[in-house]
Amino acid sequence: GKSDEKTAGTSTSSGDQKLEKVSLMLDWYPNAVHSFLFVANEKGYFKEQGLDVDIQMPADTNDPLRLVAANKIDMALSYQPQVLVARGEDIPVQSFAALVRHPLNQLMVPADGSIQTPKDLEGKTIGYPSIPLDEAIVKTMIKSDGGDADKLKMVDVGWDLIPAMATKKTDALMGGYINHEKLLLEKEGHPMRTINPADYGVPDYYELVLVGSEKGLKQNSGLYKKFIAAITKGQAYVAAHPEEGLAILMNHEDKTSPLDKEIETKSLEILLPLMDAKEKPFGYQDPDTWEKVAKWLESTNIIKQKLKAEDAFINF
Amino acid sequence: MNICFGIWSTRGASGLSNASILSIKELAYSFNDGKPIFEYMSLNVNKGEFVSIIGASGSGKSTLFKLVTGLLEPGQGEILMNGQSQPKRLGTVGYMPQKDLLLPWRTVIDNVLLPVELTKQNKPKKRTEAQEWLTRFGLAEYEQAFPHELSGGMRQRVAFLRTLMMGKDLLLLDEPFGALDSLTKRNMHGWLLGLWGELAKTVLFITHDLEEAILLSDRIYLLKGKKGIQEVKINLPRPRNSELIYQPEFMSMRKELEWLIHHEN
Amino acid sequence: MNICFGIWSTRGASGLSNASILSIKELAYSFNDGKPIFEYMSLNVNKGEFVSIIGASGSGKSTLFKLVTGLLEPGQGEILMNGQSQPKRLGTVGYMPQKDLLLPWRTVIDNVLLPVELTKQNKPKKRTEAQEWLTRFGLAEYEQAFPHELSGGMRQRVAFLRTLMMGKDLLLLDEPFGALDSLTKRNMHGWLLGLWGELAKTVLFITHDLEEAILLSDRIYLLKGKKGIQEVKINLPRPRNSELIYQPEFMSMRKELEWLIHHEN
Amino acid sequence: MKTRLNKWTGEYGLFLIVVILLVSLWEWVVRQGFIPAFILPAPSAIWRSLVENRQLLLEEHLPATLKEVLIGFVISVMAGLLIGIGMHFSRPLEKVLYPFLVISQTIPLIAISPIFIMWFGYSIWSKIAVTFLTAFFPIVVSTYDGLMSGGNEYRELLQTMGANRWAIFKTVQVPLALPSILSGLKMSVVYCVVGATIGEWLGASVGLGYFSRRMSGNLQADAVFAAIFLLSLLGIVLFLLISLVEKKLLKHRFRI
Amino acid sequence: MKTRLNKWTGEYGLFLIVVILLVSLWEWVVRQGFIPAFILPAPSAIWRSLVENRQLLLEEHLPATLKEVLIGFVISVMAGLLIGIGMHFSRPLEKVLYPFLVISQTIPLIAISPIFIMWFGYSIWSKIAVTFLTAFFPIVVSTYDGLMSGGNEYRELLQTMGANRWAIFKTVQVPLALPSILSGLKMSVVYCVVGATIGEWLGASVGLGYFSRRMSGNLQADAVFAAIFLLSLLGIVLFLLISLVEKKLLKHRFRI
Ligand SMILES: Nc1ncnc2c1ncn2[C@@H]1O[C@H](COP(=O)(O)OP(=O)(O)OP(=O)(O)O)[C@@H](O)[C@H]1O
Ligand SMILES: Nc1ncnc2c1ncn2[C@@H]1O[C@H](COP(=O)(O)OP(=O)(O)OP(=O)(O)O)[C@@H](O)[C@H]1O
Ligand SMILES: [Mg+2]
Ligand SMILES: [Mg+2]
Repeated sequence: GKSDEKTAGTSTSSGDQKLEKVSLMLDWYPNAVHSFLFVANEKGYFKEQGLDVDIQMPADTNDPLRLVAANKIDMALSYQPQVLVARGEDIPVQSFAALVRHPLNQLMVPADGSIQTPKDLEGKTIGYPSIPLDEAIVKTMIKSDGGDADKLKMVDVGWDLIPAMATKKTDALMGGYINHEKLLLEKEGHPMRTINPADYGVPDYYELVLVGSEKGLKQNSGLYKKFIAAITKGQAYVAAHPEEGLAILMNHEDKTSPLDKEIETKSLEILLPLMDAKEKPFGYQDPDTWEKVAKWLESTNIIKQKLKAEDAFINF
Repeated sequence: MNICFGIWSTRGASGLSNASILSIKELAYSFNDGKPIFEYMSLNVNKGEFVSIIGASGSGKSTLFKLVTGLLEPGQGEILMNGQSQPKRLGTVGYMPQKDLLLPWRTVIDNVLLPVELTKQNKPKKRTEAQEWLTRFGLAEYEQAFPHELSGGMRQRVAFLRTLMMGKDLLLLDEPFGALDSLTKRNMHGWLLGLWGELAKTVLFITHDLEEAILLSDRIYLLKGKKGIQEVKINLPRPRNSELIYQPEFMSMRKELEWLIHHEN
Repeated sequence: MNICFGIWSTRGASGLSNASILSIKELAYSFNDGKPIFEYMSLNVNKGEFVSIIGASGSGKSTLFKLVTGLLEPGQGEILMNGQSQPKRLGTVGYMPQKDLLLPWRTVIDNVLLPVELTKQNKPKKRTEAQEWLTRFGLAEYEQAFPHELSGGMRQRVAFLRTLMMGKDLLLLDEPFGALDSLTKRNMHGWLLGLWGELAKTVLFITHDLEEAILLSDRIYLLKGKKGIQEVKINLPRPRNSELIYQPEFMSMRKELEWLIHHEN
Repeated sequence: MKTRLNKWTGEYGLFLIVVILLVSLWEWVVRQGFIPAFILPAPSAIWRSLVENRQLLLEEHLPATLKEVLIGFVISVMAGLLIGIGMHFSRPLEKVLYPFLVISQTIPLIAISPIFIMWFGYSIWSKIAVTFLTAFFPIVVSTYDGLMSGGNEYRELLQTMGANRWAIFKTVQVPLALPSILSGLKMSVVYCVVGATIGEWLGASVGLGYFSRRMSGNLQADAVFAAIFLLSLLGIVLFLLISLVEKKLLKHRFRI
Repeated sequence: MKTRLNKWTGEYGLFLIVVILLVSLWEWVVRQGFIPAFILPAPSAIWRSLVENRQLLLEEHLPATLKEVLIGFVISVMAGLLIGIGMHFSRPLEKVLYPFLVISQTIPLIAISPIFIMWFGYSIWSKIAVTFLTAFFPIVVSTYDGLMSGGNEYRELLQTMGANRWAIFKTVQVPLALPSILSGLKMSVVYCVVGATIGEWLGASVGLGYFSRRMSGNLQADAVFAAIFLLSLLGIVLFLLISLVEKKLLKHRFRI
């Protein structure tokens, strides 16, 4: 109800032209990584493209993929490996932009602890949210570091990643983000060392991608192009004026659930370089990355059927 | 077997007609446990008659009433109302159960008006009527009381009144005055005897009080369980009044009845 | 005011002593609504006596029993047991309430054994005893029946038996035989009269049956609500038997009592 | 006025003392560091957060949740009573429905959240659907069981008065079932609060549940508990309201 | 034997027909693509997944969940009865406890799951704690309300027999409260299954809830629903068991 009214409000303020409604589902609740969306909204970049974007929050990190595939929403934020897993389960989704180009989900160990590289995890307990993908990442890391993945004890910590670590129930943590859990743990006095999976045999995957349904992307490509144009502008603005970009996000969120300014500032600092596509346009996806990630997922048995990696994405 | 006592009355005087309002033929019934309560029992009640039923505790008097009301279905035999076999008997007679069964969450007046409510009659009018009755039965003060605030006898009077409010022609009263003291009982008797002609009701009446039975009844049925049923005619002239019970004829009638009961069992 | 009837008996013969087992002094009580039920009521019951209480419906008989048992506390006045004021009276007398209050989820025998169970007595022995009583009261077949399978009179007998099983010396019986037919009632009377000497019990007995009251009692109290209480001595010789009721002395006694009741109210 | 105050103190004095003691203990435990504040914040911190966010909480989130709870409760009561009554009257219906009711309770809501969103979108109805699913079950069970609670003798009496099934139901069975039904309502109203919270987790943009989830992701435990405090308060107030209704309705019942 | 079969068919025949109809409809709807299979898989797919994972599900996860459910239920029943009885006997206790009970229900479990983990770690006890918290409330409410259900006249009778409070409680109040308590137990046992599922979500390495969450993370909807199917079945079986106990215990009650 509420968000509808808000978008309705913006559309009337534009007045003259008719806006195309677009629904977008976030991967999680709004945070620094989404600044560009709110900037694009606030600065009227969406409107310039004739779009009226309705931003939703999911119940579960997997809901966006399913709802996009079911054509209940137009686009969603998800993760590159998850897009491949979905396609492996015959869920017809495709990625059409890479937002965060490197893993945020990294192995975390106490900064003052004895664990330096993944193989030191042998015999240790690691907490993770019981997602098979996280399990595969850890195992690949240990293996590539020359350790024995079977000597590792993996504990499902449900949704309580931070308390599991903070109360020392586990020796390491998988499933936490360097721009969120790490910062929060630090703030609570538990500094963490992070180990990037990309450094230990896991392909350097895109953490955050924008997905649409195969059908939608084919039939309505114009819409997605317009959307990309708007967010490219949004991201450029955020990169140029991070403080103001963040302020727009914070301002939007203050209306319901204020964010922690300190954390989000640091988060954006971490994110901006990881979102930068350098010479390529914002959101560009490298077929090579897709290929590598698909291969790796097959090798770890997370995907059981052979996939054509190039079908999993589109570059506009 | 008919035993007739000394005094004969003309039938017309007590308002009797020969039309049968209730006629039970060769009735048999047994509860789930299989032991039969009745076997081939027959009886007949004519319009305007007052018939009492007496019998040992557990002989099946209350069960007979439940059969007549339609709460139970006879295993064998027929129950005819107004000469016709009526498959749906529920709701056709006024029944006062042995337990008062006042609804504990309703006031006295609301309990009394229950049948009126169920049959969707003109309630305000009936309410005034019920209030008059309550006064006559000595319960005027208790109109708004809840059943748990009443004494045993008061509860019984309320239950009796509730039965009257059903407005049926045939009343089945299961020990209606059992919990009343002699004085109150006398009043009720007096009221019953006095009003009898006017009301044009037929009453089937279970009691353990032989005097009461003789005083009020035209006939008495002695229920003897499986051994059958025996009819006793009471030919006292009407109008009767409660002074009757000290008369020698009455006494001897009572004695004979008592003898009958004791020696049949 | 004492009214003495024609026949005097020697007190000793009927097993009376002069020790008071229950003595009520200047009792007053009123329910929450404020209307007083008693005002300055006194009565006395000696050991071994059989005392009946009669009175109009709603005059406070059952309330009096509740006061004696300790379920209610008197507003004013004293209730002495064995000559002493006993603050905790609950559990000291055998009380049979006006409603039978059989526990519907217990069989007859388990209902009868309830007091035994509560006082943790030797149950197997008491069970045999209870079974004997059941047979004597004509309920042998119904030992394992549930209350809803019994007739009204049967329920009352079970409740009476339950009261006996409490094994108390002072019994308060609230209309114990109200729902019994005359024959069964006679049997119970016969049994009460015959066993009286042996049992060494004291009985306070509420009834509406004047004959019953005269037949069984040493004394009768007439409860007249706020107007006080009146004592009537019954000086019939003991042992008595139920044939007595047809004797002219008995008749006149009953008539006098009736007159007393009707004209005091 | 004085005596009413006294009565109130007598009734709730002990409760207040216990609450004050517990809250003090809690404050102390957290201050001493026995429990990290980000897991269980001190009452004082919760209070501060409550005051800080009061406008947001009281003017935005509380009304939104309250609306979901109330609509959800009304629907739960109506449907719960209807189903319970239906099952009482029709044995086949009972046989068919009961398993489905139990299934509806054992399915983890989060597993079917996409279905809700598919059907109801992000409107208030998806939250109300969750609220309903959480809260109607106790009403069904207690209505159905309450209606089974005997009263055969009263029923028979009314039958002899010519009452039909419906009249007997109204006049005898409902009053007899009332205590049980009210028990169910009391539970249900509490579960409505729970249901609305869960419903908001499954997708919302306003409401105390939404707020608490957002703050929880941010590790702002004090704000999370401020929202929980309001949720609990809402639950208690609604529970007490139903208890009050119960007391009124069952006033003359204690002698049955 | 024949008649028993007949009786069984009469009792459950309709249910089976409805189930078969509904399942067919469901299958058809999914096959036709009205609901995408990754949101609601077809019954046949669920069944296939169930057969495929039968060993894992039946030998590993089901027993683990069952254990949590049973231990949780036993504790809920004991504590629930005790609290309900305690509140019945002591008015101050009631005044103090009731608000806390309602609070315990309105706190979102997810918000206090870190506390459980702090206290119980990732052992079975954290799941049992969640199960308990979900399931004890209906027992408390129905026990407390059941014990309130009148019976004053019986109570008075027993008092005159010299019975103390405990004896009256045992002999009159418990039998009178039994229908209500059993209602509570029926609800509670279903909530135990829910509680165990939630408990496993909050951190576990075995159990049907764990399995369903994991499969959900892998977007394997059919496996998720296979686990849910077993959870529902577990709920129904336990519910029917309590109903059976109820029938036995209340056999002679229908005439009260
Ligand atoms: N719980 C109660 N609350 C208020 N008034 C009551 C209560 N119980 C009894 N009364 C009143 O007290 C009076 C005496 O009642 P009680 O039951 O003692 O009469 P009783 O002499 O036993 O009559 P009965 O012969 O009809 O049984 C009656 O007027 C009755 O309405
Ligand atoms: N529901 C029942 N199930 C089984 N047996 C029953 C049931 N109701 C009554 N009976 C039995 O039927 C017989 C007759 O009972 P009924 O109540 O008709 O007796 P009654 O003549 O009214 O006796 P009373 O004068 O004591 O009221 C009794 O033996 C009783 O045990
Ligand atoms: Mg009878
Ligand atoms: Mg009385």
